[in-house]
Amino acid sequence: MRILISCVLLVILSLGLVFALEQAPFGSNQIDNADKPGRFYLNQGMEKTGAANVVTSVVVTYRGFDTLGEVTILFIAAIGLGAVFHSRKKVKRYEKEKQSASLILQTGCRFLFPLIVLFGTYVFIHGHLSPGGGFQGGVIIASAFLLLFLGCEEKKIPMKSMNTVESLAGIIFVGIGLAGLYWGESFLENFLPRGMDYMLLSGGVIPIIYIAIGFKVGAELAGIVAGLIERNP
Amino acid sequence: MVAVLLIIVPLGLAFAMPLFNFVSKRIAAYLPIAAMVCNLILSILLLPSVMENTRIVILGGLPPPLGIHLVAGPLGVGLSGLISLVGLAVSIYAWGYIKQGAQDKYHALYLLLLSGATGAVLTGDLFNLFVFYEILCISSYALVAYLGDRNGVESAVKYLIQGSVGSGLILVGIAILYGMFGTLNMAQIAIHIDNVDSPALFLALVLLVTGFGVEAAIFPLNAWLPDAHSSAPSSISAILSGIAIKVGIYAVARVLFTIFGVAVVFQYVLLLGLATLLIGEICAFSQDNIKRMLAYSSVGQVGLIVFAMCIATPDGVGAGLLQLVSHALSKAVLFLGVGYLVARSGSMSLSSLNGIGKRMPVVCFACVVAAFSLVGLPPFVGFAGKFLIVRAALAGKSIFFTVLIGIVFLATVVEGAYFFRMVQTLYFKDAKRQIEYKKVPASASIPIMALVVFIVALGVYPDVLLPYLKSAAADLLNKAGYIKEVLG
Amino acid sequence: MFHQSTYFVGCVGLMIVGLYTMLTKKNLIKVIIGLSLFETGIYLLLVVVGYIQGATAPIFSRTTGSPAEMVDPTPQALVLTAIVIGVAVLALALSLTIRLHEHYGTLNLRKIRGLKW
Amino acid sequence: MHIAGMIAIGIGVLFLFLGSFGIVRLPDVYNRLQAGTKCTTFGCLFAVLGVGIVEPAWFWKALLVSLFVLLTNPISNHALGRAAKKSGVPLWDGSVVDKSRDFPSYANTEKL
Repeated sequence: MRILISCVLLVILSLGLVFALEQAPFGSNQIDNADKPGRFYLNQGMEKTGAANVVTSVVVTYRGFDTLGEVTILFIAAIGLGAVFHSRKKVKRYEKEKQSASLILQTGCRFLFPLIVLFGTYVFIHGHLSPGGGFQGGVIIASAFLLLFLGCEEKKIPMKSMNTVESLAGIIFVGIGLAGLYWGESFLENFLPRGMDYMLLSGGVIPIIYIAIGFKVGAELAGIVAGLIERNP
Repeated sequence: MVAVLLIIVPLGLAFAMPLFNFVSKRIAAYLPIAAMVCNLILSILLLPSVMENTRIVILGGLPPPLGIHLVAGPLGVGLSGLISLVGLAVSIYAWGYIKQGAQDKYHALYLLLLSGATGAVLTGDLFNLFVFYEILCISSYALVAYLGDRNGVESAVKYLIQGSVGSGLILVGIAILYGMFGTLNMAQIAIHIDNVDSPALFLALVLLVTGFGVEAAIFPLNAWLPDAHSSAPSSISAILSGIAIKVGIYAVARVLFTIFGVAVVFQYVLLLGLATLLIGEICAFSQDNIKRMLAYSSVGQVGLIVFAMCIATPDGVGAGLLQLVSHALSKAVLFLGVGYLVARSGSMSLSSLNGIGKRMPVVCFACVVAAFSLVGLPPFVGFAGKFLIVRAALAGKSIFFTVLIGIVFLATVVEGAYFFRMVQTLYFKDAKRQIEYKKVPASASIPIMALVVFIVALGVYPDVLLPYLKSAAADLLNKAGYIKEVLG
Repeated sequence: MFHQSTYFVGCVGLMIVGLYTMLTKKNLIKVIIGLSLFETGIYLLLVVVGYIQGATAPIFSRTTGSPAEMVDPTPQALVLTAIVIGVAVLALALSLTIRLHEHYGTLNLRKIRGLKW
Repeated sequence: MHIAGMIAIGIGVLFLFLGSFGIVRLPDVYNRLQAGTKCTTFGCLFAVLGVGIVEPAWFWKALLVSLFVLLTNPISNHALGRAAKKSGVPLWDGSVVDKSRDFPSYANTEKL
């Protein structure tokens, strides 16, 4: 009965969605209009910000406030996880059966950990030139920590310094925004010179913000992973 | 330009919370108070100037149709003032009330919740509205489960699942609107929307209203509310009932009035609001658990506010906004007061509160004042709100509205019945067992009494608020004016 | 290559599969998987909305790059934001699930009825 | 050059298909791991290298990618298989040999 009702509901919803979407004039013909934001970003984004990756310039400057909110949401998830788990009793069930990882896994993890961190750093430093950016690089770094949790259990993650990094990166993001308000005209304005095209030092504040985001996301996701693992970090 | 600080100050303090913890663990509780005082002062300073003309705050260095911008109009700044007022009271209360769990995390989440609410009422960009709405929602999911007890976690799971389906639907709506118009600026969408007639538009409207309606708890999307509001810590219940629902209503109103502005839909939403009112009040009447009763009463009040707003005349919207203010103040007082009543008596059932009024006179007096204000007795602010709603509804002299107002009166009678039952329990029943009552700390009684003073003062002199309400209603209803102010 | 509605059918299909999973499954973990599927469908929809037939990614390089042949960058930025929000919700949902399992010893939603639904 | 690259990609795709087919058809965890790792490692290697050959500018990057696939895929497979064995997942009835009995650390995992 439950299944029948939900099927009927969903069929109605999907038919409605598909019919409505079919008739809507989507995509190409809309963006051709020059006063549309998308076209403006494509035509002028590169000259204004100096970032070769237009998506990055949209994410960090034009829609930078969204990105601030997005970083905040990850921060909320990390704190919320800590708050929800705070009153939890320590789980003892798995302790006695726990065995350390095999030599192959440990060696592999030790070998791969710096390489993955290096790759993550590459991704977020080159966010304004190539596909990638702070979030993607941060996630890659967090995956390195996940590997460390899985492979080398004896290595403790310094959660206190992680929290410091997270907090400092957040403050730097907000601080750059306020600096834009002070030296420029609006919050999160790109007040630094745009630099040489296609070089690492281009795009004004974009690389700085992306480095801050990379550190913040990496620390937060590592904290989330540490929280979700049964063992108390 | 200053309006951006309303969002940035709480956000920055929340980011800095771990650093302050290294200095001292005790600082965490003071940060929300500091942020809210700052916000309150800023809002009050901004309000007179934005009354004259709306300020557009550019973000990221691009003018409105291209970048994100904040709209510091009378409605946005007024609501942010309300948020910081209630937020200040609740944060002072929480300073003494929250004694267990990770307190620094509580205060950080609380700050983020308030900054999300402030951002949502100020922003002028559809996707940015979604982002701040999500900040509000996600921090409230975490806060509902803050104590980690059975009911809290369970209701947080329910809230999370319903809320995230809702936000998914909002995102689909935004995708459709972006696909059709190639912009996310609410004013620009509003310009283009009049020229297009397409079923996709109707779909987008339904999706957006449904999505934001989950937070606003409009029937039939209110299943999460009684559980979440009754299982959360009382300070969080107060902020959820007082602020979070209001942001949902604001978002629904913004979508309905400013973006779409289609008069055909108002009647359906009005009927939905009426259904919400009736269902909320009737369910509240049948509750024995006092926090659940208050939560259902919130559902009913939301219905009333939605009803008033969907009359869609300046008077109606203004009355709805006054009722919104009244409900935010009264329900905050009720939840805050009941928090200590429940903590002292050790149970949430009404019968355990028999005769508690003689033991805890201050808190109970405040609860009674707030309850009377919600029922709509003079000289409290609730009376002014309900009176204006009735006047606005009867202004058109249509039989339809006369019948509807009859139903509203019926709901008010039900509401009065259970609130008087509460008053009777508090004062006129003998306590079954004697409990040692400790004194309520000043950190609780001062904010409660301050809010009570507001309830009474605004009830006696509602004229103070009326010009603000008028321009806020114009801000919401005057689509052409909004577009002109944003796009120049 | 395809008519644009083909893409929409794919996105809507994913969303519907996710919603169906959420509505009918009893296990909370499966409900969360359904939520994740639903959100994935939405991300695809957002990307499709900004797609232009035959256009490339909006990244300039020394050799290529004419703005006329690029897709709209805004939906891609939106998808980035939406994905991060989805991840945050997912993390919180899983943590709540762990706590719920500690309290009830089961994840069957028909058995978790401490409060009235 | 183009044709050689395409052939390499074709071989890779064929092995990837066989690997996924094996995951569906083989009887137990250990056999499926075999299909899921050996075939996909080999297939991935050829597909990535083929891309590198078709597009010579990417050759060194493709080589690096294939190197990492070669490094990580067996490690993860080993970890999965070991975890399965440690937590007592039984072998298929038709299994011929079980060398793990010779090692003391796997001794008391059968009864779980």
